[in-house]
Amino acid sequence: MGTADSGTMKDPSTKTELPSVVIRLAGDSGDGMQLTGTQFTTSTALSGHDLATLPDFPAEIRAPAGTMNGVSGYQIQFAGTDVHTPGDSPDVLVAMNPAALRANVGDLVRNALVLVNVDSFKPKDLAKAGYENNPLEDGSLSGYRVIEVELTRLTRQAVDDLGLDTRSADRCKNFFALGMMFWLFERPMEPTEKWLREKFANRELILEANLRALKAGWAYCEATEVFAERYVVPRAAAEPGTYRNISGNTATALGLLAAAERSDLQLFYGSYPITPASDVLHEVAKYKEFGAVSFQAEDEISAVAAAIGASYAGSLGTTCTSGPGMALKAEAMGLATMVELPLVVCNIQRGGPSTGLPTKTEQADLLQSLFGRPSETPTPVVAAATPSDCFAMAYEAARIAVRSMTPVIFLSDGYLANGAEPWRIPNVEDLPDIPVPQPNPENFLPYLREPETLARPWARPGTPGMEHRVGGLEKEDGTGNVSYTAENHERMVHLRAEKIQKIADYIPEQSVDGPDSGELLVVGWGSTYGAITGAVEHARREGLSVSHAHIRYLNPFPKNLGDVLSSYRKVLIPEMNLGQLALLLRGMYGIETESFTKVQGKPFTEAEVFTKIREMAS
Amino acid sequence: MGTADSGTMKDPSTKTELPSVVIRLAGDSGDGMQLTGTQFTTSTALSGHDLATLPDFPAEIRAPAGTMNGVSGYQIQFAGTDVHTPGDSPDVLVAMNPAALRANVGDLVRNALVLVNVDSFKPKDLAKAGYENNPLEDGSLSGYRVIEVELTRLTRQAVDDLGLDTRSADRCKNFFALGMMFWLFERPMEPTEKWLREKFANRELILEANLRALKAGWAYCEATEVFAERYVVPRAAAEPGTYRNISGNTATALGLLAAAERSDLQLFYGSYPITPASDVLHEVAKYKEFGAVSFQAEDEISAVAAAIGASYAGSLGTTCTSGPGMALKAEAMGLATMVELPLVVCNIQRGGPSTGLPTKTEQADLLQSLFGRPSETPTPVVAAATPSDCFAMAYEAARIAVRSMTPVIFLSDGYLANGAEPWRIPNVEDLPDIPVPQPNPENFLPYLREPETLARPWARPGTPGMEHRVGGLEKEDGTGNVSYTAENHERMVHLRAEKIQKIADYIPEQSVDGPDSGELLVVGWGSTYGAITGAVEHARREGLSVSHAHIRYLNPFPKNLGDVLSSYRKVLIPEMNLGQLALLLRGMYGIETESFTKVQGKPFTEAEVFTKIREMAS
Amino acid sequence: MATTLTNKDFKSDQEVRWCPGCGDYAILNSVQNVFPKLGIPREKFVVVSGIGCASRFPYYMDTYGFHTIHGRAPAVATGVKMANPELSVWVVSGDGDALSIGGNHLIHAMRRNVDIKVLMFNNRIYGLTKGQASPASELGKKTKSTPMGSADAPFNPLAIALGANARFVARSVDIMAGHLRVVLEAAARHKGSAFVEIFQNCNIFNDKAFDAWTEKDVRDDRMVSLDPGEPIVFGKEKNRGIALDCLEPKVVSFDGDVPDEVLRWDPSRTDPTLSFMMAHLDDRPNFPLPIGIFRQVDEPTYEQRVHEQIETAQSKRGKGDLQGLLASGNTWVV
Amino acid sequence: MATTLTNKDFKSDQEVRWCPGCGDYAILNSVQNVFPKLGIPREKFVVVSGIGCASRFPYYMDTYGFHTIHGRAPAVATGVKMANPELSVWVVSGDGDALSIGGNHLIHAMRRNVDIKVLMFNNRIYGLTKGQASPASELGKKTKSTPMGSADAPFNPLAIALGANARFVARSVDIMAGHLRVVLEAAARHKGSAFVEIFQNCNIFNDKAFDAWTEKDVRDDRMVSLDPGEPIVFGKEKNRGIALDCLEPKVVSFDGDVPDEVLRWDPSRTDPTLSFMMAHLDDRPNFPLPIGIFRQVDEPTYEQRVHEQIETAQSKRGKGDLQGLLASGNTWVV
Ligand SMILES: Cc1ncc(C[n+]2csc(CCOP(=O)(O)OP(=O)(O)O)c2C)c(N)n1
Ligand SMILES: Cc1ncc(C[n+]2csc(CCOP(=O)(O)OP(=O)(O)O)c2C)c(N)n1
Ligand code: SF4
Ligand code: SF4
Ligand SMILES: [Mg+2]
Ligand SMILES: [Mg+2]
Repeated sequence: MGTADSGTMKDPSTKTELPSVVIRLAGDSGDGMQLTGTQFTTSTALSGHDLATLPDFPAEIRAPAGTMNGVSGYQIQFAGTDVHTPGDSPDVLVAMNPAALRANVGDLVRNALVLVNVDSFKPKDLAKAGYENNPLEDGSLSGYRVIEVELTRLTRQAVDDLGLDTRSADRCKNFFALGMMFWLFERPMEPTEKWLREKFANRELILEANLRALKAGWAYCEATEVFAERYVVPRAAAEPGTYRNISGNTATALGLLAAAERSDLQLFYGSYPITPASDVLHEVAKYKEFGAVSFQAEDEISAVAAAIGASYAGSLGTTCTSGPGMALKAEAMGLATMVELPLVVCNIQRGGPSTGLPTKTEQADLLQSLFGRPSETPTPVVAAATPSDCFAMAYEAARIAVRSMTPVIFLSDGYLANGAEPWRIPNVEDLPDIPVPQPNPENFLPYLREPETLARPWARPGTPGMEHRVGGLEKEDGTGNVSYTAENHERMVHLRAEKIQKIADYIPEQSVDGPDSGELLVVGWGSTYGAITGAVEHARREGLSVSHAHIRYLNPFPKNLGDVLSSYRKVLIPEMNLGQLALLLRGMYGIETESFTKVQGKPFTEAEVFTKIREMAS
Repeated sequence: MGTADSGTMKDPSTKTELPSVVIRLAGDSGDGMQLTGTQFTTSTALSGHDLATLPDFPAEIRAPAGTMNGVSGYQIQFAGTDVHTPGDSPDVLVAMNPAALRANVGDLVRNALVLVNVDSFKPKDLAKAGYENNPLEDGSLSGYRVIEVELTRLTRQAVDDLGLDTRSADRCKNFFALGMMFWLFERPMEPTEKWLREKFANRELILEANLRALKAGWAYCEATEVFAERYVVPRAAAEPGTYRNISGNTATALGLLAAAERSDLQLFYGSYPITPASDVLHEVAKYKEFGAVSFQAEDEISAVAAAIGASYAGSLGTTCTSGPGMALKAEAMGLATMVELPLVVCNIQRGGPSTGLPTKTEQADLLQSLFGRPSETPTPVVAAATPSDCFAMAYEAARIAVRSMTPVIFLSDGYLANGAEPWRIPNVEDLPDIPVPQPNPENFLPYLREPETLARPWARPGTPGMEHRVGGLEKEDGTGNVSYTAENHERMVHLRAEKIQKIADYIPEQSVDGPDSGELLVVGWGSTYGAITGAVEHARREGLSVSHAHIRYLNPFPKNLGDVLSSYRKVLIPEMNLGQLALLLRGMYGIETESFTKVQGKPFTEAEVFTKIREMAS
Repeated sequence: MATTLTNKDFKSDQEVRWCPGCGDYAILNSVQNVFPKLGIPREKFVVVSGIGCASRFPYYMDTYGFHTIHGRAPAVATGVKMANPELSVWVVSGDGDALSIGGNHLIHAMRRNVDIKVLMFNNRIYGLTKGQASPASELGKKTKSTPMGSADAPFNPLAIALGANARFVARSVDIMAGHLRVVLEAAARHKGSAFVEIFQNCNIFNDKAFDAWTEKDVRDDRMVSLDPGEPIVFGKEKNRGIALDCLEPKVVSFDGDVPDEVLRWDPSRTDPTLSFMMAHLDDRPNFPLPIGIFRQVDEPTYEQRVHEQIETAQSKRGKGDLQGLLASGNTWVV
Repeated sequence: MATTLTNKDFKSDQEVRWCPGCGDYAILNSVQNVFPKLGIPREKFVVVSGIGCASRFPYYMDTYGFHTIHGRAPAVATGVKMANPELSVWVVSGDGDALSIGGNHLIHAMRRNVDIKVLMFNNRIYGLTKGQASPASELGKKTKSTPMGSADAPFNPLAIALGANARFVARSVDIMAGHLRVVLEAAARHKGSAFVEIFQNCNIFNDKAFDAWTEKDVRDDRMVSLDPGEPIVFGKEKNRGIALDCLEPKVVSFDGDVPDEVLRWDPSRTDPTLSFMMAHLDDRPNFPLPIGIFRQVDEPTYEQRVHEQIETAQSKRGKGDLQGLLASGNTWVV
């Protein structure tokens, strides 16, 4: 709501056009903010807006109700087109209690709209949130447009004659608030109504109560002059196609499934639950009608070992985890390198080290991905840039794994995993082919390589006449027999490295957004995509000449990357770590880099990156 | 035996002076070659020669007797002073059977002395070794001075009247050969006699048989003219002191024990057996009278976890492993980083990836050591350069771990582990102090840091009044309470990195052997020390200006390393991997490097490095 | 000194943050009530945990505490106890932490007989990661990770512990404070490794998982407590008991005095067979689920044996002389 | 087809490289003799192993084979079997591989009832790494890593397997080829997870570890075979048997016919208690050590349950339509 600070109270029929809006919904963990956010998102997506979302869960299991630790938030930015991040600073805040207000008010734009549930601003509520005075009364909110609503009372009223107990009645108040937001931004209510009907198909009373609360919220705005105006965010034309909203974790699961389908392999997904990766498991577990086998293992080692076993038996073996679990998979990944079997290892990065900040985001596992195994164990690495890009890159990971018979690491992070954005649904037939290295029955040797890719053939148990043995000891090239000779070992070490390098022959070259040479190139990887893109666009609007290269293939790098990097006088690398890509690019291409880091468990804002760009470009 | 090729048959009383000699003893696994080699080494060390050794076990459990896979070898180089490696090419080969001859003859210098046991050159022996013709007869050995000895028959004769069965009698023939070598190089026989008396104290017959074989070998040379001359290798004065011969693994164990003593801590050693690290466990398990606790864990994870528990309780927690085991320790090492407890993790590197070449050497775990854990988990890394340097660097690892309250990785490898060299025994009191960060009872907070090192205090359970909790979740600086705030996380990530960087304040600066600026600097780390030193000395003798910097502190690097590197026009980095240090130095210091790699499971030879130096320096 | 300690002395300054209604609160309370009774100074307690809801436990205890990593608490605790056998070392773990990722460390600590007390809070679900099946979840259970029902037959946690030769094995229930305290105190006083399964309600992801046994009105009929030296009797009227029909346990009903054929419980039998049978008692239709002390057998602990070796070495060879060791073997002087 | 296979068909072209005299040779032989009898085509056999001397096994079998990493073979094999339930999947493991680093995967495979056959070659030592104690080594055993004797009480491997609810549990001896083949064949024909402990002599690092039981002249008195349906009788004269004295097994001697009180062995009892008792029989002085089949219980396998869910889903919802799935939920068209 770029123009929010110019807003004054107007006639309710007034509609103000805004290019984009950032809304944050905040409340107690028990207030259902994630659900409210998701419903608003769906409705917004169906209105044809571009959007990006950021759920922010409390790290605690369930902190005591009403405390700062218990605040759960959900942020969405939507616009006519080209939304890159969930937004730096909200234009609208819905605060279900004082803690939610206190935790979030500092982030708002000047003159932001703040909707509060006054019913929860009793002295004991204020005390739990650590407020000494009531902020609604002490003038501390004077820079904002505060809308006080008796959400609790009004909700109870709306469901009054249903005979619900108070607790159940109060549980509906998020739908009242949602109804108000729907009115304010002219969103359709049908998708939410439909969702409620499905969700509570067997619990009529609850269904009815929620529907009533939702409609009451809308009606309340329609009837009273609680808001001075409504907002309209005009839509620009996106690329034609069918769209849906998708989170990174769902996209990851679908990407793996799509790769299995297109390569005609059974998907085997072995995993051990861990935040923020568990949802991929939950998702895959649903695909039983696709023949996908999901296996909740006893630990991460078993998960990856079973995936390797499944690949050995002819499935597409995949596994998924985060930080601590990634560490545990290293040994088995070395085995997959040695026996040259396809394996996709998804790492949904989170804040570390150790248990660290499990619900927060970070991208500090890049160097681990490249080097985190003993000895020379080259492993391809790809990284998704946005939630929907998780589909594409998980698919790519599988394509590389199968085509080159190798373990591949797919990197996502907590921010992509839980964030969502509209996704243009691809045509299954348009997805890239995934050639499966087949053994030649006339001339079968387990380590006889395809010249182009150096991939060995994949002879599956059950195939008569191709009985053979593989294992973790050094293999003789060709036969695959155990070999301890010096010459063979050196040849194999180089062959394994070369095989991975050859992947660069069939992945896309590095593209650049902006001029293909000049003063400043911003290089990013992973989830910094949105913030960098927004910042670069901003910089261009200010007349600066800046380009942006976002690296999705991190090992091997695209063939032209060295040339791209050396075409600019300065290279800026923003990363949510202490400069890992920067170190790597310096080491590999001998270029000077400016590393710009943020390790706070949360993504860069566009403004932060923009400020840095301006500093460097001037 | 630099002059070996000038030798002609002479009067047996003739003595030829040689500057250095390389001997390789080779036979079947069951022939006792390791034992024979060790005895020759001891005797040589006691003669005051400098030396270096290289055992070379077959990778197989027990390969069929007489086959190439079953050949076990032991090489020693000795000289008056300054031996850097076990030698590139043997001057003398003892071959107990055709397979031993065939496996080793290719490595010999021209005109080398080859002693063979003719009794084992029967057609079936030749066939097992894969010889089509008898090499003793087909002229293929014409470039060598072959000495044929009926080792089996002569040994049987020597023990004839003891009434041993043939198998036991034949087992003594390695001592017959050893007696011959003792005669040839004028070694004292007493140490071996003493050793035999201790070893077979309760088995008189075997003792007697071995003694007789040993003496018969000597007498055979004395009596017959089997050798035309004897060799004398004059001794130069080494640094005064008391010396012993020591292998890398023994030195590692002693280094840890010494650090425990000097810091007044109980040594806790948790480990799981793995080649080539197991001997460190076997060694530590002997130190019970020192109060050292050794724990054979159920796996490597338990080993490191128990070591962390022991450190938490106030011991010096240490663990040791190799490749596959190292991968498994990564997660727990991250915990140690987070809770900031001392921990030494020894990695005796071996050939990989995966199970790889378990009995062979490699130094390909450098980047894993630096980056092989999720998230920003900075970990100090030190590496030993020679077998005896394992004592110094294991001690240093412990000193850093305790002083800076951090896990530290100590790197050795299979070559250092099993190799041996004379070691000047240090005075325990002369070893560097190890200050233990003590909590201040007046003002105790678990994460209150010493300003110099940023180390937190080590308050041990059992101390009244200092009860506190630590754990793997992000800690609030000072209190150590769990904290999820963005600012604190960023501060802690930087603090942890800075703490490791500050170690550079108290480790030695990088030293350079040779001119401190110029044309060419050879940079090495770990066990390439010997080959590089020899090659550089060789190059200097040829008039080339070359310097050598050997990095023992790999994270953080010594403060002056950047300056050192930039003082030379070219930097050559020989490594037993695909160029890991080279990548790191380029990334960190932006210098150009020439990477020179060998990944064959065996060390560089001096000649290989010399050839490369000559190529670069001209 | 220890005798004057109260439960307050064991409450840390950290706010307890489990979901309201979680069974963990009751267990925390019981532990805080038992610790002061043990005559052990506060600074000698160490509580080690893995990862999970249950594993946040050490933060709330004002003792030395170590919240380690998932599944590894028994290994860390083994190191703590070996390094300093004077400490009273407790492990708190969830069913996932202890039986899934940590199963191996658990059984090895048990077989070695390290003197650590493992309290496994069994809620038959993964709480912290929000509701996946655990190795203690029933076959067919629908969870986030098993939408069509779990296909994994679960462990019997007591059978695992007995199979690993755990010398002390017991079971109790979060809400049965009196029973739980008796069991905890027995575990504390037992010298050697102890495994205590505690049924714990996770009201968020697996509510009422144990109600069928532990609800006040069925409890007496559906559970039976194994109390050392006491006849195994149950039922609201205390009028049924467990007897053995040679190979098979049977339920005998009686009026008045407990008949002799009712087993008098003896957990100190070295042979674990009968304990093992009791661990499976409730697999039989209409048999009660036993709680209480299944096994309690004395044997030297691991750390005792380890430190005895050190003492023997020192008394035989004298306390180690490092300079002498460095200079051992063949030396020569230059 | 399968019926015409002979042991030669299962010999690979790799030279067998164990120490001369190693018990592994005899076991290899027995396996190569049993496989052709099973009516399974050669290409359907997969032999998975971990690391250790025993684990080199797959190289010598002319089947599909996978020499994986230390301790993880049961996990890899679980993946193989889940991916393709048609395969006959065998795991070969040493006592260190299976019980030390691999203990957790082993017990989880057993509880799930994955249809894999785990053969654990127990030589009570680490062979490949040259002679350290294993979790099967006796208390007090002196090895390279335990110079003053092992302080770790060992596992009873069968008790671990039974504690984990392994449905098929058996024991045999390397050199008792006839007995071993019977056991292997029973394991092969059993549908579900099987754990078979095989005493194996390591003549290099732990020679004669089992001679006290297995030497020809004592064997009949010191061991007893549990054979389904047969009375448990032993002794050179076959004149002693095992009976149950309610809680305690007892040895009864007899002349002539086997008395009725001698137990007739039934490994198919669902309750594992009696099997567990037999696993501890030899802890009692003067009792024989049982070999043979301790347990054999039928139950659906894990992979069956998993694939049934897939079939149910497909029959209910139709075979998955990927394009439809991608476009599921709320969509809109631009
Ligand atoms: C190596 C690793 N894997 C996975 C996780 C994620 N994780 C944390 S707790 C947990 C299981 C929790 O269940 P349980 O042990 O039963 O404890 P509860 O929360 O139910 O008390 C998992 C899978 C982790 N932290 N570390
Ligand atoms: C992760 C890992 N840790 C340790 C080792 C070293 N290692 C190889 S085999 C083995 C144990 C061998 O004993 P066992 O399993 O009993 O087999 P055996 O050799 O006796 O047949 C060990 C410790 C390894 N290869 N990998
Ligand atoms: S999720 Fe369950 S176990 Fe965890 S704190 Fe909440 S109620 Fe307790
Ligand atoms: S070391 Fe032992 S187990 Fe290994 S091959 Fe030799 S005899 Fe067999
Ligand atoms: Mg649980
Ligand atoms: Mg073994």
